[in-house]
Amino acid sequence: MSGLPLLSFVVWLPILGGLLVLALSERVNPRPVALAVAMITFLVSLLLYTGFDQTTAAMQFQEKLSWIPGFNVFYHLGVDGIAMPLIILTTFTTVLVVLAGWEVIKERPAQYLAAFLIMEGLMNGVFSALDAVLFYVFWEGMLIPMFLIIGVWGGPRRVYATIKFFLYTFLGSVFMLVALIYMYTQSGSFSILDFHTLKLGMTEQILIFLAFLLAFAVKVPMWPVHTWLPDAHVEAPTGGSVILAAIMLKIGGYGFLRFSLPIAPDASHELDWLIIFMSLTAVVYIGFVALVQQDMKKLIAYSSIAHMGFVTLGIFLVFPLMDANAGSTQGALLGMQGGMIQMISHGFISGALFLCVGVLYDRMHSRQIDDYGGVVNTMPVFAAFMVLFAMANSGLPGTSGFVGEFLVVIASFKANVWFAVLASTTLILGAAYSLWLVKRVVFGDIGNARVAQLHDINGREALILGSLAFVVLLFGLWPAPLVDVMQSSLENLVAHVAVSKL
Amino acid sequence: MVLADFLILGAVLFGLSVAGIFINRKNVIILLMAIELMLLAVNMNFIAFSHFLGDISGQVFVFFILTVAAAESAIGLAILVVLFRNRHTINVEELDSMKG
Amino acid sequence: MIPAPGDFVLLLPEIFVLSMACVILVVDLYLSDDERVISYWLAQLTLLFAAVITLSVGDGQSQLAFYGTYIADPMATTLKVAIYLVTALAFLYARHYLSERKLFKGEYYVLGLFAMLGMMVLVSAHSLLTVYLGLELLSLSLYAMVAFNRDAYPCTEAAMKYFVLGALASGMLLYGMSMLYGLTGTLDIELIAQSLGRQTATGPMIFTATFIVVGLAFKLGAVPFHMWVPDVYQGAPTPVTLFIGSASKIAAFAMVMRLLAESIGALQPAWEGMLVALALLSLAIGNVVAIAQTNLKRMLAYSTISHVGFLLLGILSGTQAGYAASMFYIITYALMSAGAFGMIILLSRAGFEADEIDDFKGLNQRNSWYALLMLILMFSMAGVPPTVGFYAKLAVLQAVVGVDMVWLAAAAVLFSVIGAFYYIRLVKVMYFDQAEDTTPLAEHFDLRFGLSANGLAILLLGLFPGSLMNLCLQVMAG
Amino acid sequence: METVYLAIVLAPLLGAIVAGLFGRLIGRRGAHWVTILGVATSFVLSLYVFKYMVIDGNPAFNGSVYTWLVTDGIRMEVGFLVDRLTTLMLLVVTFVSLMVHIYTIGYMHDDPGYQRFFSYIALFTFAMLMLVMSNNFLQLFFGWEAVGLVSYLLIGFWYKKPTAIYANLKAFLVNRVGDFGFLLGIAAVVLYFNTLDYAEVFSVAPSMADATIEIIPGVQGSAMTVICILLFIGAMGKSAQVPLHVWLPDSMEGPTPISALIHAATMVTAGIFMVARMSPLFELSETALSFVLVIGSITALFMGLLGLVQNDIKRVVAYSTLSQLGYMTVALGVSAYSAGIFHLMTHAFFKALLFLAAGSVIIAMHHEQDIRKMGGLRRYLPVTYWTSLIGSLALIGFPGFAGFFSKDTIIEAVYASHIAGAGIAYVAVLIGVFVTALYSFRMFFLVFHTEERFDARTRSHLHEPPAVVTVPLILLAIPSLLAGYWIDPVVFGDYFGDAIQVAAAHDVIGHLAADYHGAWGFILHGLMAPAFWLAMAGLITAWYIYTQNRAIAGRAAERFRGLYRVLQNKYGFDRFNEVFFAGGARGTGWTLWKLGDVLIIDGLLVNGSARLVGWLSGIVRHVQSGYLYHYAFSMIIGLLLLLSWFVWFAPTQ
Amino acid sequence: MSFERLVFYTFAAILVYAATRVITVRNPVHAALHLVLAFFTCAGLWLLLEAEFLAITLVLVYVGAVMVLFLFVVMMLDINLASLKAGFVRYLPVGATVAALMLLEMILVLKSKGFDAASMPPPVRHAADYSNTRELGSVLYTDYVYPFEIAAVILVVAIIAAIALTLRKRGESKMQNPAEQVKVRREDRVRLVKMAAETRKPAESED
Repeated sequence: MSGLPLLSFVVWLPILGGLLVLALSERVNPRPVALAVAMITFLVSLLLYTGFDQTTAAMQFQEKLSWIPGFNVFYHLGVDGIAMPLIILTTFTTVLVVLAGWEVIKERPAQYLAAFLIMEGLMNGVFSALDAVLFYVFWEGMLIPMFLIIGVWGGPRRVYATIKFFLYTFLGSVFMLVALIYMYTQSGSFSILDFHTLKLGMTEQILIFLAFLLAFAVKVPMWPVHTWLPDAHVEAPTGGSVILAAIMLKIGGYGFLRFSLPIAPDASHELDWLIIFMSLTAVVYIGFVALVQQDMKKLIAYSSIAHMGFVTLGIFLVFPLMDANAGSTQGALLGMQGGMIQMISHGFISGALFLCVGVLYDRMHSRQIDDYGGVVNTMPVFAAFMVLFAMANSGLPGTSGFVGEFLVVIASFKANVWFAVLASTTLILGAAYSLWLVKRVVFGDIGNARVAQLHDINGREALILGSLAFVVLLFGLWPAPLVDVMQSSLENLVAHVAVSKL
Repeated sequence: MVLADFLILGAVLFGLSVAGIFINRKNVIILLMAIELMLLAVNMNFIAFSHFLGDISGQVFVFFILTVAAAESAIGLAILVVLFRNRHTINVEELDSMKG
Repeated sequence: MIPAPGDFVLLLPEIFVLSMACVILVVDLYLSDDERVISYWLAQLTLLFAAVITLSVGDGQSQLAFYGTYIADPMATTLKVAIYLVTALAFLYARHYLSERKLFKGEYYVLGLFAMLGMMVLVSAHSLLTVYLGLELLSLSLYAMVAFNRDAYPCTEAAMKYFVLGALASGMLLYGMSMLYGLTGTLDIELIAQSLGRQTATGPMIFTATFIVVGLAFKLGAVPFHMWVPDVYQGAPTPVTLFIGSASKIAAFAMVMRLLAESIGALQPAWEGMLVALALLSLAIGNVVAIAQTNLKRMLAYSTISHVGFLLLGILSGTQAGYAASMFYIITYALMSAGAFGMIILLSRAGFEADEIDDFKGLNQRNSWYALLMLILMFSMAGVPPTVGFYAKLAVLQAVVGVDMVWLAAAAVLFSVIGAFYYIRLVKVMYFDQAEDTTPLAEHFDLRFGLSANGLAILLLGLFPGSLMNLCLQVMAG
Repeated sequence: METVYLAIVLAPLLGAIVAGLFGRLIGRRGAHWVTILGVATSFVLSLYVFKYMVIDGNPAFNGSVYTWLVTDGIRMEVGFLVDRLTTLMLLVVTFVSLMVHIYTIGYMHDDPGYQRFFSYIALFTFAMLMLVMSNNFLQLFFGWEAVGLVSYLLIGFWYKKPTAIYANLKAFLVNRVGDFGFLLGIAAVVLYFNTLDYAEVFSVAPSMADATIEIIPGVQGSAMTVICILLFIGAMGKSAQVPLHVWLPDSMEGPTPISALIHAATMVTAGIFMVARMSPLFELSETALSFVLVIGSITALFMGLLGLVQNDIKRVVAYSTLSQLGYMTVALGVSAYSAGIFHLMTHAFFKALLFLAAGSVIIAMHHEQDIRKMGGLRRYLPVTYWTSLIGSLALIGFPGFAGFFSKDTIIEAVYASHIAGAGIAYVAVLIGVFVTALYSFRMFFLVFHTEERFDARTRSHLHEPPAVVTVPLILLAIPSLLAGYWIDPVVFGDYFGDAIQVAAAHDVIGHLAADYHGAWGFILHGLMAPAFWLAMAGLITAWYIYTQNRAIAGRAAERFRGLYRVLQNKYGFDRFNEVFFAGGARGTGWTLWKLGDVLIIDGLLVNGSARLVGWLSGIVRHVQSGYLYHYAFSMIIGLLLLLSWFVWFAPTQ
Repeated sequence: MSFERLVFYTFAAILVYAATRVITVRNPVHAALHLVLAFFTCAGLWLLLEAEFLAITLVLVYVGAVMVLFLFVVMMLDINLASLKAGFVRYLPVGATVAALMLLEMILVLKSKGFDAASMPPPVRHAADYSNTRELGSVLYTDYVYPFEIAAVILVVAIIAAIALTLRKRGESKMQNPAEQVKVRREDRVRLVKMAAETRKPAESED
């Protein structure tokens, strides 16, 4: 198996498939084609899991070809335990997204599906690129289809939202580009792995770190550069929201693990307080903001920000933990592990919640909470899913949402009691906004005549939500495979950041 | 009579040409004449240098500048004529259909 | 003292183009309006053969001819071929535009070929004199081309402005050249460089460099010598704008290389600062003012100004990598620019210029393929991968960072974010707005084919930028 | 044995899954059969475990069955610790659950969500069993949250009722506040012990007694105190201790069987169980114990007082539950863990009984819950009447009944304790006894005696509910009557063994045991204790006021209007929470959103900078005036500036 | 003061005067004439610099051709002079300041070392039989043959451009071109404009 260029396959198959869908749009129904492409990609990506060697932190499934010899740029792909689960998350989610848009998207479905497939390829590229330029190409390239998805198939304020989304993320990433180029001039190579071993002074590291921070913080998004997310989510079509929440945000977190920490460990250490402060602010501040949202999607969007706060918190806890243990890496892994799991899990849960909202929106064409009430009366099966996902969102044990939060809280207590206290407020706030949403939307007597005419989810929708429910519960009850897959890579990362580059 | 004298004379012509462009805000023709003055300054420089360096190529350059300037004038005035036909004015202040 | 026969061989492309321009001029006299297409095809053939000749003459060596006034080196070969290519696109796009407006006369192609000849001279110049003459040949042809639609008022106004300012800029450049001559006693670029290399930089040298920089800045359209750009872009007939906005930029780059890098390269520390100032101003003004534009041609003009800012970044670094980056930048920019103006031409028809941004409303509904092409072009201009515009910026930034001016790179990217706004605004108009004008697009096969190839080239170069990048690096190293 | 333990846990889960997912397939009968079978299996197996563990005297089982995940040297597992404490809990849980299952057949007979209900309560049983059988903190938290979830689902079972869905949200959130502390407590345990396993924690705990923690910079506190208080905050949520009690009365919006099962007998006692389980830790911190004691006594007294002014039959029982939970907590606070657990057990029986009896009344009254509209039901509902009487007597601690033994032990233990706060607690629990008797019999008399205050139509339908309802009542009445006699081994004997550890200095039970001479002796001793007389006083007062001279109640309410209003408002907790926490959170959210996000970040920074650029653009474009001479100026000025700067000023390199 | 110096200063003074007048007179015709004067004096100065051929060329080409062209155009265009000169005084201060500043800077540079007699002494005088024209001619057709050819092309372009821009069919001559008439297409004549039916609509707000 390892002989096949699997990574190229998961990157390029969807892109070519997307183009195929575009090309065939006038002759055949694009939906089955797109679904087939997404399914094949997903199945292929599973081979990445089965063929994965969990005992090593080294990059696997590597492919390396010369690309721009003038700049020493290579087409270099490879995954470790951090990237591989994210790729599978991507391919999995795309299948659902293709399904979710099956009947709903009536206007230019081929373009819609093609955009998603192309984006899938680009996102897989981001996770598997080992060359900085290649990474950046995928990273920025992603913006284009997303920009169109929100802008073409979005809601009434889509133009504002999508331009805001584009410029925000573009602004964030250009400074990263400068940082990458700077490192190229220092190391003579664009290889990310070379960057990891590049010696850098403190000032350089801090500047590089800040450049990366801006890029990743916008993507994650961290407070206070998060305001594009609610707008983008609200206006995006369901599929767009799902991809945004489930995968795009993860790219920010992935970036921290792949770039910020290993490249600028000393700066990360020096500025960990900043990230932790921003993360905790996200958890608390955004938690409160989520509470008062009137728009379902906005609420979930804000909840995403709060949950992603856990991711960044977990990742950067590694430094306080090492400090607390007098520099030893023993026990420093916990937070990072938690952050990673939180990323994967949030991918499923937020995706599921957005799909739930999508299901309602398709029927009622409203996202206002006030327009609903008592949905359970007419859509019992849907209601069950919605409650399940809301519970998962509030971190109920047994769902995947719990695992990451639990690990991060434990780790943060080790670092500082107050970190833990603030982080744990999510237990209350998360439950408050998730369940209050459920209360207002799902429970109660039938809210109005339109709710009374709702019909329950169909087989396709049940399949989508059901498979998400399955994984949410699966990883909640059996997180070990996820943890094991990441273990050696994260251990390696922690060992790496423990060594000063100065 | 040293080189600098000629260069300064050239500079004075250049300065007058600049002043001319500033002062004559309306008449394109006088703008063109001011530019001719600037070319004259350049020519003065070239010839002075050519003389003091004992190198003929400066004069050759001036020769070509004269040639080109003539051609330039022809085209410039042709444009001016076309413009005048269109607008019946060569007042620069009225040539502002495109701005911003 | 007759030039060696070999000199004429090297000069063959220029000779061929000149002869063909004359031939077309004469042939065109005897053609009726229906047969004008012959001139067009002749012009295209000229370009094709010129390319063939150029490629076969150029042997990768650097050779001087005509007593050092002419140089044939890899850079010249490459840039010439690029110029042919872009010119061919310009001619192609112009064809139907002109014939629909009853402007289909031989003059456009003749003047175009002469202008191109001027570019070729410029590209191959190895003496201040040939630089000057090439520049004037180019400029004079362009002045005439701008005023070409002589009954349309904005054209003549644009021509007038272009002409007066061009003459002024020539004057300044000449003043600089005269000083340069005075300082070094020669017109030969290489000798100038040698002479300057022997001396330490003095006030008069910097003084000289300033005038030269100003002359070049005008030609490139760098702030504050950019004022002609928006008016000329807007006023000139779209095919002429296309030509000015693409091919002549390559020539301007060549001129910058010949004058700044090759002749007064020794003064790089002095002009580096000037270019930094010009580059920053260009980036700022170009990007900021473009936002307020409603006319697409004018917006693209400001976008050009901002691109010039980027181009200058590569040059000011004064390294081979920087020059190569700028060369890559200008070639790809010329392609993008040609494509963008080509799209305007595609949408226009007699009596309707399609040069307002709103004219692109709902293009995706009207024709998704061209909307996609325009999208690629716009994202490429904004520097978003995987289009070639990104690699251009990448290369330039790399050059700037390579000479430890990280802050400059940071400033540049910041402005490019502002710039991204107006590019994506066009995408927004095409994709998110409803079409108001539902007239089918022009059906000309060659136009459509050319545009498609142009747009796809932007994408393909984006996916495989390696070879062009290598070429530029080799050219600059050799 | 591992298989048995697994089966105990999984049988109800299986039932829940079948009833929940295939409810429509198997129908109503199928649903109740499958769940009842599951729970019955658990019950029978629990009996077997009891025999194996207690009668045969086999050692405790401690082993993991499933590794959830391992990270960073911390094993997170699912495992069982089955000792005698667990066994007792198993019995109580499975028995009450079984009774409630059976009872539900009758109670929920007409409900459309029949299968769903059975699925939920079976799921609850599973979760509760997981909780009590856990051998580590993670699983404890799992069970902890799972019971909370089911409680949430069940309180909101009638999802059309606005009050129900309000109550379930409230219940979950208040519990989450407790869990907030609980999770922090677990995190603290991990910090100090680096493991989640009970056994490992307990074995290391003594050596950690002097560990310190710096919460406020510069101030060192005892780590054990912090851990215990944090854990206890969790218990406060689950076991509804002041001020986290507010959810429990509202939870009565759910169907009565779950009030009995979850909100009286089992889930709410999880906190008590947990603290008892953690006795090795709590024993290390007197501060924490005092804290527990004070909270418990406040709950015991003041929640009881609220029972006096309630008119909803279930709410009266609910406040009595709160009060009794306070007693249990008090017992924990004075290190009388065994007494606490014992009271937990007896209370589970008689309180479930009282709830089910109340449910029976409610069924009979066609879902009328206001005791002011009842009266004289003794004649129509004989079984309910007698079982209620037994339950009430057990509740007030009438000598010989189950509650008497457990409650008296607690009161004696408080009296004997020297821990800080014990004095106040003693007063509180004594007054509590009087109050308990008063409200219990106020309700009892108003419901079963006195004149009939319902209309004829209701009367015509009044009859004793079916056997599925009455049989559980009777079955629960038996232990309510008799369970107390088990005090010998459980409290004063060595029933718990190592499961509960008490430091010698706190060993009040040991102290009491010296004076203990068998159950009868205990009863005789109890007859002379103040608690008995207070209970009697309460009973008689209730009798006098509510059957003889009802006007007194009104006059008393009039006389002590201020106090009455305070009680009516439940001390203002709800109002305070609503205004301060709910309102405050919404206000904070609103402010942060509108001010922080919308105004400052978006308005000022994001759109502001965009506007700034746009504004600049509008200004700068005017430089491009269209006038040729301006263009020329610009060039000349540009030249001039370049010249000036670079020739004269720029540093020469 | 040598004779040469006297000549230089005299001519220089006249040149500066004439140039000043060029930019300050109201009438373009006068300006052109002053420019002619400037060219003449300039030619004189060039003679001092032994550039005889160019001096003559300047007079012949510039004065004889270019300036005549200027005058021709000025007169042909019949420009309203009064309006063209308005505001002259207003801009004088700015113009003068900028020009003076620039001049100052230029002089400061040019006065610096490198352009004085010490570093660049006047060359030896040429012999009497020296022909500037011959020397210029010989390099023009050898060393500079390539620029020379380009200059020729430039002139061609100038001719083409000037003709293309200004040559037009005489407006007053009326004739028919049947070919044009036959070729006409419907679209060129009539444009069908689709308009919405005029109905009264309530004002719609823009979203």
